[in-house]
Amino acid sequence: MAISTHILLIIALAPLVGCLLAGFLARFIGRAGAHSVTILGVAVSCALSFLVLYQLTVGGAAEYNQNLYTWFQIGHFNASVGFMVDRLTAMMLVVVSFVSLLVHVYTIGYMRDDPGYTRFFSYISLFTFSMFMLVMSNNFMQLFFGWEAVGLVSYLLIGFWYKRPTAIFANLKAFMVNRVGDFGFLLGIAAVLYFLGTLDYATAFANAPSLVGRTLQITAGTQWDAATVICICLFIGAMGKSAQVPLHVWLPDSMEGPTPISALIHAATMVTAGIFMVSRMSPLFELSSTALSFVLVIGATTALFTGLIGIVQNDIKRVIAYSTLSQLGYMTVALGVSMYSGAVFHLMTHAFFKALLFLGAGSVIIAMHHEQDMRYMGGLRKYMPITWITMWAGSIALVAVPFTSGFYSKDAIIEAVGESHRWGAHYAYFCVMAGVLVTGLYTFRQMYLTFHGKERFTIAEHHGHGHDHDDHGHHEPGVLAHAPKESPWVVTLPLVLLAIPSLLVGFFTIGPLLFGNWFGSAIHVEAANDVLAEMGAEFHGPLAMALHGFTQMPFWLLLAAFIICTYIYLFNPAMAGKIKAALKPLWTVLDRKYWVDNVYFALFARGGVMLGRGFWKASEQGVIDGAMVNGSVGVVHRVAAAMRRLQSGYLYHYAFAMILGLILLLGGYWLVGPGLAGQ
Amino acid sequence: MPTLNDILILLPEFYLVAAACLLLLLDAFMKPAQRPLLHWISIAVLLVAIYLVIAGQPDRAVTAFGSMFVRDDVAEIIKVFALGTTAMIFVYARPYLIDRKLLGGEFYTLMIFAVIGIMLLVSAGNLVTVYLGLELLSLSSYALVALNREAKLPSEAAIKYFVLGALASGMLLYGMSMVYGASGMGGTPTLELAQLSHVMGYTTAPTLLLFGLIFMIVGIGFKLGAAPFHMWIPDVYQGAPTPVTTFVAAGSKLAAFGMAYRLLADGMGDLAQHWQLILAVLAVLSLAIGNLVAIVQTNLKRMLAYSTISHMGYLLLGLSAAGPEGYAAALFYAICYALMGVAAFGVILAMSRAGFECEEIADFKGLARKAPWMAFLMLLAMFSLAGVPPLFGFWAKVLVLEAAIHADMLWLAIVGIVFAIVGLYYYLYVIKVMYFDAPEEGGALQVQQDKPLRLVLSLNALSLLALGLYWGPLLAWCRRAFGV
Amino acid sequence: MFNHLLSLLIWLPVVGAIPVLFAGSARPNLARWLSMLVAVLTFVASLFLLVRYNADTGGMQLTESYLWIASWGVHYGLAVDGISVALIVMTTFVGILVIAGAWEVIQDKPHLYMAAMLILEGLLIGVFCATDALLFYALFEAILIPMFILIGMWGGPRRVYATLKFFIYTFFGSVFMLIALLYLYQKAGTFDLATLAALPLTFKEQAWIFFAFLIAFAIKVPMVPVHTWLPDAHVEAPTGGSVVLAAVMLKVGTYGMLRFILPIVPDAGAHFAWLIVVLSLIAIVYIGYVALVQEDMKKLVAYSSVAHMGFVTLGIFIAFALVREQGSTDMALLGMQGAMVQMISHGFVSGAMFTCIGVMYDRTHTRQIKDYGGVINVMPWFGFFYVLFAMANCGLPGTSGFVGEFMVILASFAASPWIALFAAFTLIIGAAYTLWLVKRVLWGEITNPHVAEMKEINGRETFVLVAFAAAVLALGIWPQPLIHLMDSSVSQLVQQLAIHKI
Amino acid sequence: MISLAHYIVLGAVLFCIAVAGLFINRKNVIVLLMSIELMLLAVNMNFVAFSRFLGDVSGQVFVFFILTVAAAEAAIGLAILVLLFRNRSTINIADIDSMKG
Repeated sequence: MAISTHILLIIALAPLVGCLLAGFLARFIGRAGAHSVTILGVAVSCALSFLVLYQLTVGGAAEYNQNLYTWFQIGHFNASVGFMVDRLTAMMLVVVSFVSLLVHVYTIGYMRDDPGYTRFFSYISLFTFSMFMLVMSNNFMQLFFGWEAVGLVSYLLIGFWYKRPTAIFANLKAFMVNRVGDFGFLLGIAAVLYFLGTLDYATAFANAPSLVGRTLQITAGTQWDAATVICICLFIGAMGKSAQVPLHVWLPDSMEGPTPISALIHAATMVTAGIFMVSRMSPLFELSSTALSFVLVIGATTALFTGLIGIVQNDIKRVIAYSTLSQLGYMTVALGVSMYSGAVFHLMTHAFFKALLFLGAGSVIIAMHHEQDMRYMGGLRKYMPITWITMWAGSIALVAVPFTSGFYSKDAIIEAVGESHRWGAHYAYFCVMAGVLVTGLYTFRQMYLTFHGKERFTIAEHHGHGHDHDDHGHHEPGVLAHAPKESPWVVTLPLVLLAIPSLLVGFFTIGPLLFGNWFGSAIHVEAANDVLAEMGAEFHGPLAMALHGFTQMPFWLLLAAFIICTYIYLFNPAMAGKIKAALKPLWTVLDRKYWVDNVYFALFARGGVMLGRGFWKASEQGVIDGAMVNGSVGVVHRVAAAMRRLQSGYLYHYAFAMILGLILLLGGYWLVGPGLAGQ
Repeated sequence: MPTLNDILILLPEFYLVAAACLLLLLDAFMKPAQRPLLHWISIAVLLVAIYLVIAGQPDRAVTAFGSMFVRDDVAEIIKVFALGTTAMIFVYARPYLIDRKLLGGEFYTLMIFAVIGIMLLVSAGNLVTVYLGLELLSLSSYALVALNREAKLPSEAAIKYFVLGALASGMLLYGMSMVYGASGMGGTPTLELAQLSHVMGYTTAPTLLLFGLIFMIVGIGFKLGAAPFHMWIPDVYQGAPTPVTTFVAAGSKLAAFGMAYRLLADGMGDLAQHWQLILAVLAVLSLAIGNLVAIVQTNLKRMLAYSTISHMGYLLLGLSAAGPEGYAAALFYAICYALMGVAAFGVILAMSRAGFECEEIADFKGLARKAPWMAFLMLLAMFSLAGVPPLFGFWAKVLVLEAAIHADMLWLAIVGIVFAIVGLYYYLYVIKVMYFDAPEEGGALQVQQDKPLRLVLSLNALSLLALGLYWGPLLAWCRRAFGV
Repeated sequence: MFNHLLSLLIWLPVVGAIPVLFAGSARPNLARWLSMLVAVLTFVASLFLLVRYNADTGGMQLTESYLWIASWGVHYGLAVDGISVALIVMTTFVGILVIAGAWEVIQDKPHLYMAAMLILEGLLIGVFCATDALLFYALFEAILIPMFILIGMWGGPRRVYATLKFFIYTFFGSVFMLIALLYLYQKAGTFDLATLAALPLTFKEQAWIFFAFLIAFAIKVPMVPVHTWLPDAHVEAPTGGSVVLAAVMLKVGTYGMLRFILPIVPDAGAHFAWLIVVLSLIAIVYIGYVALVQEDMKKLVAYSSVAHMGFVTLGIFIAFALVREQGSTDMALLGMQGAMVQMISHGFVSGAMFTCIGVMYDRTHTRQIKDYGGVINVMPWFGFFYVLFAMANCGLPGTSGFVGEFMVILASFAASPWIALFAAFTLIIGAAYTLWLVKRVLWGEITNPHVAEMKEINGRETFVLVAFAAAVLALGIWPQPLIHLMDSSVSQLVQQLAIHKI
Repeated sequence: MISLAHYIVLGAVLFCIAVAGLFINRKNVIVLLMSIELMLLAVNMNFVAFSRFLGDVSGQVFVFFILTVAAAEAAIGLAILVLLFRNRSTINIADIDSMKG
């Protein structure tokens, strides 16, 4: 049974159709029409994605790799638009379409009163389309198309509330930082074309071994290994999209967008595109252990240091955002130790529980009338039990309590790093291990601050002028117009539906995904790098692994975090302030996010503008236009003004000029002429 | 003894002399009310003369009165265009003359005598004929410049023109006397141009000959208005009545080319390598002075005067190539310049009225709104003068530049083209004033309602476009005249 | 009719301008409809060109040649190859849009405006199909006249400075080319481009001629550091003038490079290719920074045009390095094709950007960025187009802006990773200046009461913007038809690069 | 014996005096007219001398023409002078500078 092109086309295009209908015909189909068509489109895609997954895994269908049309054909180079669907793709399709579908549904509730309702649906459908194009691509060009297209939608969605100065600052920043990554990515693609002569995945991967021994001269005398150059360049792209240090700065700010897209784009799907891409490029990355070490170190740094920032955040979404950064770091670490399937596995579990956490946070935010500051929350569990329970489900998955999905994926990564001998693995091991503690700290802190303890908000008696939660954040902090209440079913249903895989999917899939070579040829690992093979020898099923997990270091760290947080936030709330005061310098460092934002802003934004202004004033206006262009005009004018004085108006001057002319001709001829005459 | 054949060869000239005398008589005996009739008669006279020139043109060059007079294709072309532009000037000048009460026999007869001077000059086969033609032209021109006896500037212009012109012809004559003397040293003394061209081969006093040449070049340079013998041009252009300025710009430049060609190519052909460089120097000076000083002018006539100087620089570019192609290019340039100049001054004439000369550039403010058609014609003239394709002036420039390059004077061509850029500015400035500036409040711009003027002026300016699109036959004619 | 299709394309708008002129300012609507009719007819004629041109065989087709000036052997010679066809169709397409765009915007002497536009269009088409160097030159220069009038009459407050600067600057460059052409005429006795291409020249001659050509075309493109006329001209020009200037006229410079520098002085071109490459990279990076700090929207887009044209010159001259030093024809083709696609794409994108700015200008009469903010609140549909074109301007895949840049960057990597590095920097700086502009103009709260009064785009404006958007997206999603159209012609050009003349 | 050279030198001297008179004189226009006449006489001197010593009459014929034209020239010159005086009440050369630049 082969995968039908039509099905793939429908998967990709159904959301696009939804997007166009909702976007352009909103006036005719109305709000209900807009959400209906987009949900229908994504639902169709989702169902077909499951079908494709089914065909590939159970139905035994062959991998699909076909071009749809030629994008350009120049000389021997060909760039096409086409699909490549193997198990990796299929898994991504399922994750993306499933989360997207739930987010669509959730949005009905979340955005109910927003004037940009139809626009929002149009955007998220467009995003879904772009993401499908990214994951289904069978070549680098189309990958780049999807890559940038999701960036565009991200830009539009972060700035969805375009009146907010912070939002439009954040979306510009996100796009710019992503562009820095894309800059590297594009160079990587150029290098692929240069060395491998093709943009097509299959051909490129088949030719990949030819890279061995080839070098690129970067400066006189330095030869760089071709594979290393390609992979580092490509990975820079991944660093942008997957928000790895030092290109991580955009992701926390992207929380300015509405919560559904934080869940969909900035947690579950788009930000994992980098992870997906590196996994897809595994045949190339396997050729360069230098590049993989680079990946490893970057990932490890991200995993630990961004997590630390999460501890000091007060904005409920920002905590989750830093958590996302940290988890992306884990995935990257997995890539760095050649455990691509582990990275993708964590990508999948993370997609579920992180989407869940974001949507849960969104539910809280609805209840809190768009108050996001946890300092004004507390004790919400009694108002919104479903949200509370599902959030806890997501949280234990995030902190990797054994048996949850998060446990299987994250613990496998930690273990793999421990097994790895790659340069930087020791550092990475420390980071991922410390990260467990950090994850526990910010997660439990967040849960306690939000749902437990005392209520730190008051409910206003009088609320004369409207009580819709449209006037975002305009009210006094900590004062609610009316009591928080559980969100409607369109909001809670997705929470429940996400809680299930968050808890369970890992248990059922770890076997085949990590140790069963489920991905097949989609992921290529050199035998020497295959940490999973070593681990596989000790793997005795998920149950055993979970039980074993209780005895391991990560679990103890987690327990420590749980105890600390429980003590501080449930029993001794004043303690938090004391610790903060005691560790003031450290707290400042984290609160200021290591000053990375400030440095970037000063260096690149301010610096760029200053450089531009310098060019503009000094070079453009000063030298080129001032001195060269207008200067020469000025010289001509001055010479002309001087020369006109020769025309004095006096007859005797005129006569004299003629006679002088005559004399000069005679004299000049006297000097030069004989030479001429001699010719 | 003169034969009938000699007279036939000179028929257009004789006819014109007779006609001019007749006009004088008519003027004397006409009642004032009938005077305007003179206008039409004069135009008819010129048209008939053109017919005579063309119809009587022999197949190959012929001489008359010994070798005093040459009738060849070069002379024919110059004569046709000199007569033609003069006829156009007559048409353009009528409202101007009527407004200033100058319409009368003087203007027409003097103009016709001046044209006769041109015709003699360009057909000269002998130094005497050159001199006589030149003086006939010059003396008529002096008188014409002072035509408006009431105004102040014309008399000043006339005296300057007269004194400097006399100085120039004195130098020319002095040069001629030296050449005459040199021709006698070691051979038979002669005044015939055809004979003079061999003098270098035998003379025992080559320095005398070469000094004579330089003195003669001063005379030619003066007539052309090439720097540094250009000083009269701005003052005369500005001071003379506009129709006369037009004539000085158009007809007498054609004549100057003819004179240069006769004296240098016909008479001093053997010395080409000597005068080539001198002309090149004059060309560079003219280009520089003309283009630069024109930039700072505010009076349009004066600006066009400097522009003339620069154009004579281009003409000299062609002449200094010292070959048939170069002469053809220079003749082509002279014709082109005559047409452009007549058109530009024609617009000034069409816009001026009694008490309003319309010669300041600022007077043209907002012309495109007040009189769009006139503005358009002026635009054509200006772009043509500036040498912007597809207008006629561009091709003329291309031809002289090509001639210079052909004569291995690439540097000269580059100098020429660089100054074309400088020159662009002031032509564009005129267009700017006409098109981009708002008309002055209560401004007095209005067009003369004279129909023939408008018609001929339109044709004149449009011909710059038409010839720009298809200039092949004219070039072919010019080249054939020089046997290319 | 098909035998004289090219003549028809040139003369239809030029001659069509005459009745438009005679419609006069008294009957502005007649002038508008007449000019629209002419523009549409020209566009339709250019579609015939698309049909008649055989892209598979390539080479010069639809040749017309008549002896124009017999004594000089100058021909009225016209012919097109794929590149010309693409540029001509773009020209006629943009031609309709500028007429539509000016419809009721130009109230002062609309007949003259429309006529100037039509004449300009005809001359530009002529430039793209002239096969005689002198004819090319004449048309190349003649373009200046209508543009001079357009900027000077309907321009902004400093229009006189801008238009004089524009005219003299560009004239300055081209005169040296004239000298070079006359020199070549001395050697070859003809101005026929094909003959000149076969003319053997010493390296010294080639070098001089190369620089003479270069200065002419570099100013037109414009390349750094002779680009400063462009921002001024753009800022002061009326919207339609800006659109034509950016969309079509700049292409004349790069087109000239293809027709003159490449075939006539290939060795000098190869020898000095590094210079052009460096200048192109400076255009991309340095101009990007300059664009970043512009306070006038039009100036910003004008500078971005300079940067984008840098890709065209980069693509063309990188091909020299690739063919001569690496022998990599495929990569050279990629670079050259990229340059060609970029030419077409930039035509649409910059035209659209200027149209957008014009739409805003018509409502508020200011181009200062600081006077805007929150435009999306009152003009959501306009905002949609604006974002679309902004994205195309920063080279988002799926829009035409991406295709050319992508190809050129890929090709330049083969020449040197450093070139690719600097070229790819456009991804960052291009996004920075474009999106910062979008941020300040489109997003945010309305702070200026004039912005609050802005009306949503009307049907006519929507038509223009939709047409541009369709072109931008079509090229971005499926560039192959365009590439196929030009492929054989570009291949021939690349083959010529390899021929040594010395 | 007076040789050709003597005549030529005399002609040259006369010519130089005439030319000098043209630009050294800053007072009176009449002097300019006289200088012009003198210049023509210098030319005539040359022509006659050459004609006589080289044995060719055409030079002397030329002189007759020059004399005739000089008369006409003087007439026109004086007419312009009269006109100038009538318009400006001065014939001082230094005052005739209303057009310049």
